[in-house]
Amino acid sequence: METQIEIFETPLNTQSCIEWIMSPASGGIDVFIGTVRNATKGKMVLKLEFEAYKPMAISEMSKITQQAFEKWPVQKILIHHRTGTLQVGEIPVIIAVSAAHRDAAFDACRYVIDTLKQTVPIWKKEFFEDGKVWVAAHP
Amino acid sequence: METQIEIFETPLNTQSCIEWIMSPASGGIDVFIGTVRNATKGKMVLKLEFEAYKPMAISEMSKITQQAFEKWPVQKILIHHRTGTLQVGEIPVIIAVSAAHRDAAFDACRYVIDTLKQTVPIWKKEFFEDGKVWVAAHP
Amino acid sequence: MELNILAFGIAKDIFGAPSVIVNLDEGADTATLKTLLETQYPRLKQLASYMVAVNNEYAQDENSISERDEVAIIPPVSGG
Amino acid sequence: MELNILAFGIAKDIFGAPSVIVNLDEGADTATLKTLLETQYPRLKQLASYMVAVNNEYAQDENSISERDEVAIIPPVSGG
Repeated sequence: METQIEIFETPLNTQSCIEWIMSPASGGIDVFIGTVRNATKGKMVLKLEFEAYKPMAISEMSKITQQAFEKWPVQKILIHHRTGTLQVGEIPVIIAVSAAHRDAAFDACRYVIDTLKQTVPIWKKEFFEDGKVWVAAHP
Repeated sequence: METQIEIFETPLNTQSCIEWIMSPASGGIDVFIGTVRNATKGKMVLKLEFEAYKPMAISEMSKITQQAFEKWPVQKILIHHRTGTLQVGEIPVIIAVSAAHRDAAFDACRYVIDTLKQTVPIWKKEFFEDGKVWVAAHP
Repeated sequence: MELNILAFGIAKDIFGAPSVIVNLDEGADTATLKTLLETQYPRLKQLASYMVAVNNEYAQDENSISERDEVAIIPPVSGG
Repeated sequence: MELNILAFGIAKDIFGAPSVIVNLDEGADTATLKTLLETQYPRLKQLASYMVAVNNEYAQDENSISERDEVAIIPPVSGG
Protein backbone atom coordinates (compact mmCIF):
# COMPACT_ATOMS: atom_id res chain seq x y z
CA MET A 1 0.00 0.00 0.00
CA GLU A 2 2.42 2.62 -1.24
CA THR A 3 1.45 6.04 -2.53
CA GLN A 4 3.20 8.78 -4.44
CA ILE A 5 1.21 12.02 -4.30
CA GLU A 6 2.75 15.14 -5.76
CA ILE A 7 1.87 18.54 -7.19
CA PHE A 8 4.28 19.88 -9.80
CA GLU A 9 4.70 23.25 -11.49
CA THR A 10 6.70 21.55 -14.26
CA PRO A 11 5.51 19.11 -16.96
CA LEU A 12 4.40 15.70 -15.70
CA ASN A 13 6.40 12.68 -16.81
CA THR A 14 4.32 9.63 -17.73
CA GLN A 15 7.35 7.38 -17.98
CA SER A 16 8.56 8.04 -14.45
CA CYS A 17 5.01 7.37 -13.18
CA ILE A 18 4.94 4.02 -14.96
CA GLU A 19 8.39 3.10 -13.68
CA TRP A 20 7.30 3.84 -10.13
CA ILE A 21 4.03 1.91 -10.35
CA MET A 22 5.38 -1.30 -11.91
CA SER A 23 6.31 -4.15 -9.59
CA PRO A 24 6.81 -7.92 -9.74
CA ALA A 25 3.76 -8.43 -7.51
CA SER A 26 1.45 -6.65 -9.96
CA GLY A 27 -0.51 -8.22 -12.76
CA GLY A 28 -2.45 -5.17 -13.89
CA ILE A 29 -1.80 -1.46 -13.97
CA ASP A 30 -4.31 1.18 -14.95
CA VAL A 31 -3.07 4.65 -15.82
CA PHE A 32 -5.34 7.62 -16.37
CA ILE A 33 -3.81 10.60 -18.16
CA GLY A 34 -5.81 13.82 -18.30
CA THR A 35 -4.87 16.04 -21.22
CA VAL A 36 -5.78 19.61 -22.14
CA ARG A 37 -8.39 19.38 -24.89
CA ASN A 38 -8.46 21.95 -27.67
CA ALA A 39 -12.16 22.69 -27.17
CA THR A 40 -14.84 22.88 -24.43
CA LYS A 41 -18.46 22.63 -25.55
CA GLY A 42 -17.40 23.46 -29.10
CA LYS A 43 -15.41 26.53 -28.10
CA MET A 44 -11.69 26.67 -28.89
CA VAL A 45 -9.46 26.57 -25.81
CA LEU A 46 -6.19 28.51 -25.94
CA LYS A 47 -4.66 27.40 -22.64
CA LEU A 48 -5.54 26.47 -19.07
CA GLU A 49 -4.33 27.66 -15.71
CA PHE A 50 -4.44 25.41 -12.66
CA GLU A 51 -4.19 26.72 -9.14
CA ALA A 52 -3.97 24.51 -6.04
CA TYR A 53 -4.38 25.03 -2.31
CA LYS A 54 -1.38 22.82 -2.05
CA PRO A 55 -1.26 21.46 1.54
CA MET A 56 -5.00 20.78 1.58
CA ALA A 57 -4.89 19.29 -1.94
CA ILE A 58 -2.16 16.85 -0.87
CA SER A 59 -4.17 15.99 2.25
CA GLU A 60 -7.39 15.39 0.26
CA MET A 61 -5.57 13.28 -2.34
CA SER A 62 -4.08 11.24 0.47
CA LYS A 63 -7.57 10.61 1.86
CA ILE A 64 -8.74 9.42 -1.54
CA THR A 65 -5.91 6.93 -1.82
CA GLN A 66 -6.65 5.59 1.67
CA GLN A 67 -10.32 5.15 0.69
CA ALA A 68 -9.23 3.31 -2.45
CA PHE A 69 -7.00 0.97 -0.43
CA GLU A 70 -9.96 0.20 1.83
CA LYS A 71 -12.30 -0.46 -1.09
CA TRP A 72 -10.09 -2.52 -3.43
CA PRO A 73 -7.12 -4.88 -3.17
CA VAL A 74 -4.68 -2.54 -4.89
CA GLN A 75 -0.96 -2.28 -4.28
CA LYS A 76 0.28 1.19 -5.24
CA ILE A 77 -1.45 4.44 -6.12
CA LEU A 78 0.21 7.43 -7.74
CA ILE A 79 -1.33 10.88 -8.21
CA HIS A 80 0.62 13.60 -9.97
CA HIS A 81 -1.13 16.92 -10.57
CA ARG A 82 0.22 19.91 -12.43
CA THR A 83 -0.32 23.59 -11.61
CA GLY A 84 0.38 26.76 -13.58
CA THR A 85 -0.21 27.43 -17.27
CA LEU A 86 -0.82 24.43 -19.55
CA GLN A 87 -1.04 24.47 -23.33
CA VAL A 88 -3.37 22.25 -25.37
CA GLY A 89 -2.09 18.68 -25.34
CA GLU A 90 -0.28 19.02 -22.01
CA ILE A 91 -1.04 16.81 -19.01
CA PRO A 92 -2.75 18.24 -15.89
CA VAL A 93 -3.06 14.91 -14.09
CA ILE A 94 -1.78 11.34 -14.04
CA ILE A 95 -3.31 8.62 -11.85
CA ALA A 96 -1.70 5.19 -11.79
CA VAL A 97 -2.85 2.15 -9.83
CA SER A 98 -1.32 -1.30 -9.62
CA ALA A 99 -2.98 -4.48 -8.41
CA ALA A 100 -2.58 -8.23 -8.60
CA HIS A 101 -5.71 -8.34 -10.78
CA ARG A 102 -6.89 -5.78 -13.29
CA ASP A 103 -10.47 -5.25 -12.07
CA ALA A 104 -9.26 -3.66 -8.83
CA ALA A 105 -6.80 -1.45 -10.72
CA PHE A 106 -9.52 -0.17 -13.09
CA ASP A 107 -12.07 0.41 -10.32
CA ALA A 108 -9.64 2.19 -8.02
CA CYS A 109 -8.13 4.35 -10.79
CA ARG A 110 -11.55 5.55 -11.84
CA TYR A 111 -12.57 6.17 -8.25
CA VAL A 112 -9.46 8.26 -7.63
CA ILE A 113 -9.94 10.56 -10.63
CA ASP A 114 -13.72 10.86 -10.10
CA THR A 115 -13.29 11.74 -6.44
CA LEU A 116 -10.32 14.03 -7.06
CA LYS A 117 -12.51 16.13 -9.35
CA GLN A 118 -15.11 16.43 -6.57
CA THR A 119 -13.07 17.09 -3.45
CA VAL A 120 -9.48 18.18 -4.12
CA PRO A 121 -8.96 21.97 -3.88
CA ILE A 122 -7.55 22.61 -7.34
CA TRP A 123 -9.08 25.09 -9.77
CA LYS A 124 -8.95 25.34 -13.53
CA LYS A 125 -9.32 28.55 -15.52
CA GLU A 126 -10.05 28.18 -19.22
CA PHE A 127 -8.75 30.80 -21.65
CA PHE A 128 -10.73 31.36 -24.86
CA GLU A 129 -10.20 33.88 -27.64
CA ASP A 130 -12.91 36.07 -26.12
CA GLY A 131 -12.21 35.70 -22.41
CA LYS A 132 -11.50 33.39 -19.54
CA VAL A 133 -13.54 31.55 -16.95
CA TRP A 134 -13.04 29.59 -13.72
CA VAL A 135 -14.55 26.17 -14.46
CA ALA A 136 -17.54 25.02 -12.36
CA ALA A 137 -17.70 28.31 -10.42
CA HIS A 138 -21.20 29.22 -11.56
CA PRO A 139 -24.35 27.13 -12.03
CA MET B 1 -11.25 6.51 -35.10
CA GLU B 2 -7.63 5.46 -35.50
CA THR B 3 -6.18 2.18 -34.33
CA GLN B 4 -2.70 0.81 -33.84
CA ILE B 5 -2.76 -2.97 -33.42
CA GLU B 6 0.53 -4.83 -33.28
CA ILE B 7 2.10 -8.03 -32.03
CA PHE B 8 5.77 -7.78 -31.10
CA GLU B 9 8.44 -10.35 -30.24
CA THR B 10 10.46 -7.60 -28.57
CA PRO B 11 9.73 -5.67 -25.33
CA LEU B 12 6.74 -3.34 -25.48
CA ASN B 13 7.37 0.38 -25.08
CA THR B 14 4.87 2.22 -22.90
CA GLN B 15 6.22 5.62 -23.84
CA SER B 16 5.74 5.17 -27.58
CA CYS B 17 2.17 3.97 -26.91
CA ILE B 18 1.43 7.10 -24.90
CA GLU B 19 3.00 9.34 -27.54
CA TRP B 20 0.82 7.75 -30.22
CA ILE B 21 -2.41 7.94 -28.22
CA MET B 22 -2.13 11.59 -27.13
CA SER B 23 -3.86 14.23 -29.23
CA PRO B 24 -5.14 17.81 -28.86
CA ALA B 25 -8.72 16.56 -29.31
CA SER B 26 -8.48 14.24 -26.29
CA GLY B 27 -9.33 15.08 -22.72
CA GLY B 28 -8.86 11.64 -21.19
CA ILE B 29 -6.61 8.69 -21.87
CA ASP B 30 -6.81 5.33 -20.17
CA VAL B 31 -3.88 2.98 -20.43
CA PHE B 32 -3.95 -0.62 -19.25
CA ILE B 33 -0.59 -2.32 -18.79
CA GLY B 34 -0.55 -6.04 -18.13
CA THR B 35 2.55 -7.21 -16.31
CA VAL B 36 3.95 -10.65 -15.52
CA ARG B 37 3.19 -11.31 -11.88
CA ASN B 38 5.67 -13.25 -9.73
CA ALA B 39 2.97 -15.66 -8.52
CA THR B 40 -0.24 -17.39 -9.64
CA LYS B 41 -2.54 -18.71 -6.92
CA GLY B 42 0.32 -18.52 -4.44
CA LYS B 43 2.76 -20.44 -6.65
CA MET B 44 5.98 -18.74 -7.74
CA VAL B 45 6.14 -18.01 -11.47
CA LEU B 46 9.56 -18.21 -13.14
CA LYS B 47 8.62 -16.93 -16.61
CA LEU B 48 5.84 -16.96 -19.19
CA GLU B 49 5.70 -17.85 -22.84
CA PHE B 50 3.12 -16.31 -25.16
CA GLU B 51 2.24 -17.80 -28.52
CA ALA B 52 -0.09 -16.13 -31.04
CA TYR B 53 -1.94 -17.23 -34.15
CA LYS B 54 -0.81 -13.93 -35.52
CA PRO B 55 -3.07 -13.13 -38.53
CA MET B 56 -6.21 -14.24 -36.70
CA ALA B 57 -5.12 -12.46 -33.51
CA ILE B 58 -4.70 -9.20 -35.42
CA SER B 59 -8.10 -9.75 -37.07
CA GLU B 60 -9.84 -10.45 -33.74
CA MET B 61 -8.20 -7.45 -32.07
CA SER B 62 -9.36 -5.31 -34.96
CA LYS B 63 -12.94 -6.55 -34.44
CA ILE B 64 -12.74 -5.62 -30.77
CA THR B 65 -11.62 -2.08 -31.56
CA GLN B 66 -14.46 -1.69 -34.07
CA GLN B 67 -16.95 -2.85 -31.43
CA ALA B 68 -15.49 -0.36 -28.97
CA PHE B 69 -15.85 2.48 -31.51
CA GLU B 70 -19.50 1.50 -31.97
CA LYS B 71 -20.18 1.36 -28.24
CA TRP B 72 -18.35 4.49 -26.99
CA PRO B 73 -17.31 7.89 -28.33
CA VAL B 74 -13.59 7.17 -28.29
CA GLN B 75 -10.96 8.58 -30.62
CA LYS B 76 -7.98 6.23 -30.82
CA ILE B 77 -7.38 2.69 -29.63
CA LEU B 78 -3.98 1.02 -29.37
CA ILE B 79 -3.33 -2.66 -28.67
CA HIS B 80 0.23 -3.93 -28.40
CA HIS B 81 0.73 -7.59 -27.46
CA ARG B 82 3.98 -9.37 -26.87
CA THR B 83 4.88 -12.95 -27.80
CA GLY B 84 7.79 -15.16 -26.81
CA THR B 85 9.41 -15.56 -23.41
CA LEU B 86 8.68 -12.94 -20.75
CA GLN B 87 10.31 -12.60 -17.35
CA VAL B 88 8.52 -11.47 -14.18
CA GLY B 89 7.82 -7.73 -14.38
CA GLU B 90 7.77 -7.63 -18.19
CA ILE B 91 4.75 -6.41 -20.14
CA PRO B 92 2.63 -8.83 -22.22
CA VAL B 93 0.02 -6.27 -23.24
CA ILE B 94 -0.67 -2.54 -23.43
CA ILE B 95 -4.11 -1.13 -24.26
CA ALA B 96 -4.51 2.63 -24.66
CA VAL B 97 -7.72 4.51 -25.44
CA SER B 98 -8.25 8.24 -25.93
CA ALA B 99 -11.53 10.10 -25.80
CA ALA B 100 -12.88 13.61 -25.35
CA HIS B 101 -14.23 12.54 -21.95
CA ARG B 102 -12.74 10.07 -19.53
CA ASP B 103 -15.76 7.79 -18.96
CA ALA B 104 -15.66 6.54 -22.55
CA ALA B 105 -11.91 5.97 -22.35
CA PHE B 106 -12.23 3.91 -19.15
CA ASP B 107 -15.20 1.87 -20.43
CA ALA B 108 -13.64 1.13 -23.80
CA CYS B 109 -10.21 0.26 -22.39
CA ARG B 110 -11.72 -2.23 -19.98
CA TYR B 111 -13.91 -3.69 -22.72
CA VAL B 112 -10.91 -4.17 -24.98
CA ILE B 113 -8.79 -6.04 -22.42
CA ASP B 114 -11.73 -8.11 -21.13
CA THR B 115 -12.76 -9.14 -24.66
CA LEU B 116 -9.17 -9.71 -25.79
CA LYS B 117 -8.77 -12.27 -23.04
CA GLN B 118 -11.90 -14.09 -24.26
CA THR B 119 -11.53 -14.11 -28.03
CA VAL B 120 -8.03 -13.33 -29.28
CA PRO B 121 -6.03 -16.45 -30.20
CA ILE B 122 -3.02 -15.94 -27.96
CA TRP B 123 -1.88 -18.51 -25.43
CA LYS B 124 0.12 -18.23 -22.25
CA LYS B 125 2.27 -20.96 -20.74
CA GLU B 126 3.32 -20.51 -17.13
CA PHE B 127 6.64 -21.92 -15.96
CA PHE B 128 6.94 -22.93 -12.31
CA GLU B 129 9.81 -24.57 -10.45
CA ASP B 130 8.06 -27.94 -10.76
CA GLY B 131 6.65 -27.75 -14.27
CA LYS B 132 4.76 -25.72 -16.82
CA VAL B 133 1.15 -25.36 -17.88
CA TRP B 134 -0.90 -23.80 -20.68
CA VAL B 135 -3.24 -21.41 -18.88
CA ALA B 136 -7.01 -22.02 -19.15
CA ALA B 137 -6.56 -25.22 -21.18
CA HIS B 138 -8.24 -27.51 -18.65
CA PRO B 139 -11.36 -27.03 -16.50
CA MET C 1 -10.34 38.30 16.61
CA GLU C 2 -8.70 39.19 13.34
CA LEU C 3 -8.77 36.28 10.91
CA ASN C 4 -6.76 36.00 7.72
CA ILE C 5 -8.91 34.26 5.09
CA LEU C 6 -7.15 32.59 2.16
CA ALA C 7 -8.89 32.69 -1.20
CA PHE C 8 -8.44 30.53 -4.29
CA GLY C 9 -9.82 30.37 -7.81
CA ILE C 10 -12.75 32.67 -8.40
CA ALA C 11 -12.88 33.60 -4.68
CA LYS C 12 -9.51 35.29 -5.15
CA ASP C 13 -11.00 37.31 -8.02
CA ILE C 14 -14.04 38.22 -5.90
CA PHE C 15 -11.88 39.35 -2.97
CA GLY C 16 -9.47 41.06 -5.34
CA ALA C 17 -6.62 39.51 -3.33
CA PRO C 18 -5.23 36.09 -2.34
CA SER C 19 -6.32 36.75 1.24
CA VAL C 20 -8.48 39.16 3.24
CA ILE C 21 -8.67 39.99 6.93
CA VAL C 22 -12.04 39.89 8.70
CA ASN C 23 -13.12 40.64 12.27
CA LEU C 24 -15.05 37.89 14.02
CA ASP C 25 -15.83 36.99 17.62
CA GLU C 26 -13.41 34.34 18.97
CA GLY C 27 -15.06 30.92 18.51
CA ALA C 28 -17.51 32.17 15.89
CA ASP C 29 -18.74 29.40 13.64
CA THR C 30 -18.26 28.86 9.92
CA ALA C 31 -21.82 29.95 9.13
CA THR C 32 -21.15 33.34 10.76
CA LEU C 33 -17.97 33.76 8.72
CA LYS C 34 -19.86 32.96 5.51
CA THR C 35 -22.58 35.47 6.31
CA LEU C 36 -20.00 38.17 7.04
CA LEU C 37 -18.08 37.48 3.81
CA GLU C 38 -21.28 37.41 1.74
CA THR C 39 -22.20 40.83 3.14
CA GLN C 40 -18.81 42.28 2.27
CA TYR C 41 -18.47 40.39 -1.05
CA PRO C 42 -21.99 39.80 -2.43
CA ARG C 43 -20.62 38.03 -5.55
CA LEU C 44 -19.78 35.06 -3.30
CA LYS C 45 -23.50 34.26 -3.23
CA GLN C 46 -23.51 33.89 -7.02
CA LEU C 47 -21.15 30.92 -6.87
CA ALA C 48 -22.57 27.49 -7.61
CA SER C 49 -21.49 26.70 -4.05
CA TYR C 50 -18.48 27.21 -1.86
CA MET C 51 -16.95 25.66 1.20
CA VAL C 52 -14.82 26.86 4.08
CA ALA C 53 -11.71 24.90 5.00
CA VAL C 54 -10.25 25.12 8.49
CA ASN C 55 -6.72 23.79 8.92
CA ASN C 56 -6.87 22.01 5.56
CA GLU C 57 -10.15 20.22 6.32
CA TYR C 58 -13.60 20.98 4.93
CA ALA C 59 -15.58 22.60 7.78
CA GLN C 60 -19.28 22.31 8.58
CA ASP C 61 -21.43 25.39 9.26
CA GLU C 62 -21.43 24.74 13.01
CA ASN C 63 -17.62 24.34 13.30
CA SER C 64 -16.15 27.09 15.45
CA ILE C 65 -13.04 28.94 14.38
CA SER C 66 -10.20 30.17 16.57
CA GLU C 67 -7.58 32.81 15.90
CA ARG C 68 -4.77 30.33 15.19
CA ASP C 69 -6.71 28.40 12.54
CA GLU C 70 -5.78 28.53 8.87
CA VAL C 71 -9.04 29.41 7.14
CA ALA C 72 -9.66 29.25 3.38
CA ILE C 73 -12.55 29.82 1.01
CA ILE C 74 -12.94 26.88 -1.37
CA PRO C 75 -15.04 27.67 -4.44
CA PRO C 76 -16.25 24.72 -6.57
CA VAL C 77 -13.17 22.66 -7.42
CA SER C 78 -12.25 21.77 -11.00
CA GLY C 79 -8.95 19.91 -10.91
CA GLY C 80 -8.02 16.82 -12.86
CA MET D 1 -9.31 -33.97 -49.48
CA GLU D 2 -6.11 -33.57 -47.50
CA LEU D 3 -6.36 -30.76 -45.00
CA ASN D 4 -3.47 -29.19 -43.13
CA ILE D 5 -4.62 -28.33 -39.63
CA LEU D 6 -2.66 -25.70 -37.69
CA ALA D 7 -2.32 -26.17 -33.95
CA PHE D 8 -1.51 -23.69 -31.19
CA GLY D 9 -0.95 -23.75 -27.46
CA ILE D 10 -1.81 -27.06 -25.84
CA ALA D 11 -3.24 -28.37 -29.14
CA LYS D 12 0.28 -28.27 -30.54
CA ASP D 13 1.45 -30.38 -27.59
CA ILE D 14 -1.41 -32.85 -28.11
CA PHE D 15 -0.68 -33.20 -31.83
CA GLY D 16 3.04 -33.31 -31.13
CA ALA D 17 3.51 -30.88 -34.05
CA PRO D 18 2.53 -27.36 -35.11
CA SER D 19 0.30 -28.87 -37.83
CA VAL D 20 -1.16 -32.23 -38.83
CA ILE D 21 -2.70 -33.49 -42.06
CA VAL D 22 -6.11 -35.16 -42.01
CA ASN D 23 -8.25 -36.75 -44.69
CA LEU D 24 -11.81 -35.43 -44.93
CA ASP D 25 -14.53 -35.46 -47.60
CA GLU D 26 -14.56 -32.19 -49.57
CA GLY D 27 -17.14 -29.89 -47.96
CA ALA D 28 -17.17 -31.77 -44.66
CA ASP D 29 -18.29 -29.64 -41.77
CA THR D 30 -16.39 -28.49 -38.70
CA ALA D 31 -18.20 -30.98 -36.45
CA THR D 32 -16.92 -33.86 -38.62
CA LEU D 33 -13.38 -32.51 -38.41
CA LYS D 34 -13.62 -32.28 -34.62
CA THR D 35 -14.90 -35.86 -34.35
CA LEU D 36 -12.07 -37.12 -36.54
CA LEU D 37 -9.42 -35.24 -34.56
CA GLU D 38 -10.86 -36.37 -31.22
CA THR D 39 -10.65 -39.98 -32.43
CA GLN D 40 -7.03 -39.60 -33.48
CA TYR D 41 -6.06 -37.38 -30.51
CA PRO D 42 -8.32 -38.31 -27.56
CA ARG D 43 -6.61 -35.76 -25.28
CA LEU D 44 -8.41 -33.02 -27.25
CA LYS D 45 -11.61 -34.04 -25.44
CA GLN D 46 -9.98 -33.25 -22.10
CA LEU D 47 -9.63 -29.57 -22.98
CA ALA D 48 -11.94 -27.10 -21.24
CA SER D 49 -13.18 -26.34 -24.74
CA TYR D 50 -11.70 -25.69 -28.15
CA MET D 51 -12.76 -23.98 -31.34
CA VAL D 52 -11.98 -24.42 -34.99
CA ALA D 53 -10.97 -21.38 -37.02
CA VAL D 54 -11.44 -21.33 -40.79
CA ASN D 55 -9.60 -18.59 -42.65
CA ASN D 56 -8.93 -16.68 -39.42
CA GLU D 57 -12.57 -16.70 -38.29
CA TYR D 58 -14.16 -18.79 -35.56
CA ALA D 59 -16.24 -21.48 -37.31
CA GLN D 60 -19.53 -23.03 -36.18
CA ASP D 61 -20.05 -26.82 -36.16
CA GLU D 62 -22.12 -26.68 -39.35
CA ASN D 63 -19.60 -24.63 -41.36
CA SER D 64 -18.26 -26.64 -44.29
CA ILE D 65 -14.56 -26.70 -45.07
CA SER D 66 -12.92 -26.73 -48.48
CA GLU D 67 -9.42 -27.78 -49.46
CA ARG D 68 -8.12 -24.23 -49.88
CA ASP D 69 -9.20 -23.09 -46.42
CA GLU D 70 -6.71 -22.32 -43.67
CA VAL D 71 -7.93 -24.37 -40.73
CA ALA D 72 -6.66 -24.07 -37.15
CA ILE D 73 -7.45 -25.61 -33.77
CA ILE D 74 -7.95 -22.91 -31.15
CA PRO D 75 -7.71 -24.18 -27.56
CA PRO D 76 -8.95 -21.88 -24.76
CA VAL D 77 -7.18 -18.58 -25.22
CA SER D 78 -5.19 -16.93 -22.43
CA GLY D 79 -3.64 -13.78 -23.85
CA GLY D 80 -3.41 -10.39 -22.20
